[in-house]
Amino acid sequence: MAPSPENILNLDIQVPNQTRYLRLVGNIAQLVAKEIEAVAGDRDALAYHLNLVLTEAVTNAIQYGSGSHAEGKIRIFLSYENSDLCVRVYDHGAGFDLESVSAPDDAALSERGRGLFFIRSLMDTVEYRKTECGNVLEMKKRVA
Amino acid sequence: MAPSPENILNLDIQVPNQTRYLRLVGNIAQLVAKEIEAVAGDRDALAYHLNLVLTEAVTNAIQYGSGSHAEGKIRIFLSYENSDLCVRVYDHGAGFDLESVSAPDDAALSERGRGLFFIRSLMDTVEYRKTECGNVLEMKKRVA
Amino acid sequence: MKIVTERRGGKTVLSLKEERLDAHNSGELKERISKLFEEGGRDIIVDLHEVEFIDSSGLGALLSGHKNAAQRSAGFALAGLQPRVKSMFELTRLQRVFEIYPDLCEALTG
Amino acid sequence: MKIVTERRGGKTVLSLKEERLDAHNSGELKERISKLFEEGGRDIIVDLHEVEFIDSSGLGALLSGHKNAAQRSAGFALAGLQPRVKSMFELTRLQRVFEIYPDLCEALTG
Ligand SMILES: Nc1ncnc2c1ncn2[C@@H]1O[C@H](COP(=O)(O)OP(=O)(O)O)[C@@H](O)[C@H]1O
Ligand SMILES: Nc1ncnc2c1ncn2[C@@H]1O[C@H](COP(=O)(O)OP(=O)(O)O)[C@@H](O)[C@H]1O
Repeated sequence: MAPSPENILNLDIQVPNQTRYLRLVGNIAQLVAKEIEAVAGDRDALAYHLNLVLTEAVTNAIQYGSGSHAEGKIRIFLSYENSDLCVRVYDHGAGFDLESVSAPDDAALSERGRGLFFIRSLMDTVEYRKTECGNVLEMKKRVA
Repeated sequence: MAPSPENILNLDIQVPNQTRYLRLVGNIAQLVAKEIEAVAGDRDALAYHLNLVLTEAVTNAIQYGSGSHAEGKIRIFLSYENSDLCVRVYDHGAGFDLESVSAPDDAALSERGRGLFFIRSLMDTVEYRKTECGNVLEMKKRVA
Repeated sequence: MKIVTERRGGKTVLSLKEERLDAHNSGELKERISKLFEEGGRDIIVDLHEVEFIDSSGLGALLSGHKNAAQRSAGFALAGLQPRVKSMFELTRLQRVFEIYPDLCEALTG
Repeated sequence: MKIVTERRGGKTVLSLKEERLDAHNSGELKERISKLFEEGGRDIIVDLHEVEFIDSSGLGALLSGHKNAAQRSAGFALAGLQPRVKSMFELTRLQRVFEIYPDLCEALTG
């Protein structure tokens, strides 16, 4: 199908870099997922997954990404266009090499390291790069 | 209290100009209200009121404000800073004179004309003006 | 919009199965009510107990039903308003206009 | 975070009264569990039936309890996982690590 303007949603959100706002951000993502027309599969599953992915990415931005440019805020960008979901979470920390982060070792029972695992498992593509607005973790998923 | 960055929330939302997105926009406003720290009074009442105000303003933008610049989208801006809530809804129609809209006549039992009445009753200040980004209905409320 | 229509005790009950009554579905509600009157409906009760949110267009749709009933000297009542929904009737002073019952049971016997 | 702690049938039950278990409250849960073990707790059940959402930090807090119990040869079980919450254990293969019961009743007798 050709892109139609009816299918375009954009959200640009800024919240304080505090974990108490994770719920707000996650729940907004959940509402968006529930409103998406095209979802062929389980709409509630997508809602949970998007909530989780945003929660994990924003948690990382709060924990590792609050450098001097942070001004105490986290910026999140969420868009849906023609069946493509795109989520971006910005941070102002030192950055990291996404490719070098491997899946958690099942045997080790580590208490950490499952955030990016969830993100990679639930989204189609994940990228991390430096931009003029800070580092950005970009996560995409086709939901048609 | 002095403004603290911890209290700053910003949401910039674009949705298709269709009534089916009223629920999404209203529910997002409701989530924001529930997350606001400073609410002294009834947090659930504020959540309903903010949901209603956004619903009414976006309905008007869809019904009266879809001019040639509209591109089929409605833009909503929501911010909370230092106990001040500010909501802006943009439209691209011919505009109107807000001051000339009077309260509904109780005796007439008109089916219309209660949208701006709700907005005025539930917010502290309401303004409508032309800007470079289109007409904007700006509604403010102090929630401390 | 999801509406369940039933005959109960000689009256027609419309139960709204929606959390929101807003400009997206109020037009349809208005049509449904007006069609019932056209088809000879004499006593209509709208059960709102599942409705958590109502806006000005929702109030407008219900007012349309009220006026329609008045013209035909028919009955039109509302039942099961949640507190927040009720407060919107109060703010617009429409609680004095409508026949409002706490719940469907009282609307059927009242 | 809201947690109700009770002794039942010789075990300690922690009922989480939160819809979300995420980085905002998982640190506190971890502390609470670890304190219970320090105070001599032998059999801990975490009742998750009100939890609708869990993230990786929530799983981490529970894993910390599990490892703590293993070190002390104490019991540590989970009960009442909602389907979505359960699927997060499955995705991370942690359902094989934890002792998981459908509900609190089975956890107490199991
Ligand atoms: N925004 C970020 N900035 C810097 N480092 C990050 C960022 N996000 C993730 N990381 C790094 O990747 C690692 C794995 O992240 P994750 O899978 O979310 O698990 P956890 O945060 O529990 O360690 C982190 O420990 C951290 O070193
Ligand atoms: N964004 C807008 N652009 C143009 N006219 C508007 C706009 N918003 C409101 N109006 C005008 O103000 C009137 C009153 O609006 P409102 O109180 O919301 O009631 P209703 O939309 O039911 O008529 C409308 O009938 C319309 O003429």
